[in-house]
Amino acid sequence: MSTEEASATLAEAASARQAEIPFARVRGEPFLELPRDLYIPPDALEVILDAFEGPLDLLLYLIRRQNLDILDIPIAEITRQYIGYIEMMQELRLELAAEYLVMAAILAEIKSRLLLPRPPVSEDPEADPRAELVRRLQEYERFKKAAEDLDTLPRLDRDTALVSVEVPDRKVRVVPPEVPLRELLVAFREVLDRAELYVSHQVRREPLSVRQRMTDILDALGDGGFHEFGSLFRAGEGRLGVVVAFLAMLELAKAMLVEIVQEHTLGPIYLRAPGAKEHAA
Amino acid sequence: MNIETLKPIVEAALLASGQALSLAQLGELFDDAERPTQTDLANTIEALKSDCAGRGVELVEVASGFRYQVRTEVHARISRLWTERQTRYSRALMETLALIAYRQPITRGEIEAVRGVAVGTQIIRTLEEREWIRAVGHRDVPGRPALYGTTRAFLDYFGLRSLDELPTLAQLRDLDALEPELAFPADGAAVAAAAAPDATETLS
Amino acid sequence: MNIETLKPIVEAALLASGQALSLAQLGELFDDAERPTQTDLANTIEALKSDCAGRGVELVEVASGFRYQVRTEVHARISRLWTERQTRYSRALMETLALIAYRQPITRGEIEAVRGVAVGTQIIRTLEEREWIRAVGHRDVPGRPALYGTTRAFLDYFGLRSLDELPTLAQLRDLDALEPELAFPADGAAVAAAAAPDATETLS
Repeated sequence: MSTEEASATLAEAASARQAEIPFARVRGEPFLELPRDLYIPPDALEVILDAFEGPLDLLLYLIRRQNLDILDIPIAEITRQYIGYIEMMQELRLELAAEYLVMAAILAEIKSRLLLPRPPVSEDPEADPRAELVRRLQEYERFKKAAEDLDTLPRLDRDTALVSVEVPDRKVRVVPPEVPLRELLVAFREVLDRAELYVSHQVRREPLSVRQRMTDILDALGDGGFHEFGSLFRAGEGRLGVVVAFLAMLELAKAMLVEIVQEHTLGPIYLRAPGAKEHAA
Repeated sequence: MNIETLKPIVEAALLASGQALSLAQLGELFDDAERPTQTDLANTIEALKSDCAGRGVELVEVASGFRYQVRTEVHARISRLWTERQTRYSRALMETLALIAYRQPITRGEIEAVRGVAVGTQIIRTLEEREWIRAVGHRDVPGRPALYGTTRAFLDYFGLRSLDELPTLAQLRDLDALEPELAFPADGAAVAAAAAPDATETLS
Repeated sequence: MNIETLKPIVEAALLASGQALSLAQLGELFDDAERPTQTDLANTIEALKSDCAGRGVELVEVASGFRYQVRTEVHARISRLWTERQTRYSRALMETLALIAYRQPITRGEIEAVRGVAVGTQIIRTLEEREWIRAVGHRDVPGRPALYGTTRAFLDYFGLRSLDELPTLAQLRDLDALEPELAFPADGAAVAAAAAPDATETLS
């Protein structure tokens, strides 16, 4: 391929891929010191550089441009074209990604290995120096194609859009969080630790059944009326029920949360909320 | 452009824009050359309105234009779309609940005395709304502060038959050792009821 | 509940939610007592799909469920609604995305090895911001590079139900067919390179 061809090739590449950028735009003086017959405006070269996604992409272009099969790359020719292209870029002092130079070195190496006389018996399955390059080119090409395919899938924003309708008077239903019992216990332990109440309370077992009965009794007294002690437990609860209710009553009395009235010895005991007279409806 | 051609375009525009569109705004979707008249657009809207018969949405006119909206009748059926799950309760709330459970009947002031910080009204309200606590009386001191206790709903939620099934203070010290026996379900709540019978034996 | 009763509810739910809903999510709209079967819901969806014939929107299935969306033909007619939306992405970004989609989980280094050039941090960031990819782990090699995979949002965005629906990846041709160059004999040349099995053909 002559240099004119190369130049035409590159120009074509640039215009094909970046049609919106004018290829022939030249600023100021023409670059007469450029290689003979190889004038490409620097702007256009930058465009070409932008047009390729890297050395594999450029190589693929050079191969496809000549309708060559990847499996049948004329390494010598492709290397010549590729290196010519790279040198041109360097002469123009364009910022060239290092990967392009690495590829040039790889190509030169493959070419030199192909020119060397082959050992009489080669057991090396990778004997063809082109194999690795061909594998990489194929691998890159299939993902280049995959990217193009992906790009053609109908997608949101470009090809379709989500739709929605108004919901007048939208009411949000709030679901309260779930609480594992363990979380409650941990909270209690922490508050105890912090309050340093642990030690003093360790000594006696908390009579929680009494506490519960205290709550129940207070609840019953909420109506402001008198309640007979016998109504504070059920017969089915047995002696334990009576004892718990009695202890609860005494605890409440100690805390001045109930008033206890017994009109005569061994007579019925009545309870009511303190100050019920004043506050009862 | 006739109404049959306009219908899909106007329908899609109204559904996709996410807001009401006026006839003028609908007209701006088109190039000058093929812009339909206001009458054509109005007729298209009418046709689309009729198409909504029997469907879950309707096309209505509001101040800023036309929009699709969910029919009122259907709204109640789909209201669960907007369910907000609160993440978790604050530590202050959990401590308050724990103190009420273990120390009931107890006033807010007494909770604050143990915790060393104020208990927000919101915490008490949240616990009351959840029906886990209730005011069971008043302490006969100045201000007559409410005394709080836990409810049956509290026991049910945590899968307890009575408060006695809560671990003792001594057991609390070693919660981690307790856990395998208690077999607290990972997400607690209603499931705990199933585990409760076993737990009782250990605790009582 | 029969399909005719279900149709307005399912239609309104899909349109009101503004995003795809799965059959399970649709089922959750109902009380236990009247919850339709998955079959009933699927039949309702089919009926609603048919109802879209000739309209500006269609009902499609994507990874996270069913959604109404603007028909592609009509979308072009109403695109003036959104002047600012980004609809084009660079080749570098699309190639990176394709590699992540077909080869996940994959590291940035592995992507660079295939593409032959560095992958800019900005590209990964953009893909992550779009929530198309996410780091799914780390490869246990020096530096512990992140392994990337695609998300459900990626599938939804590209209108796919699963990775299986991605366009088929081109086959690698066997390097046995490598033509000799110069005086280089072809026997036994470069067989192994092709032997590396390509795992990506079957994406699950």
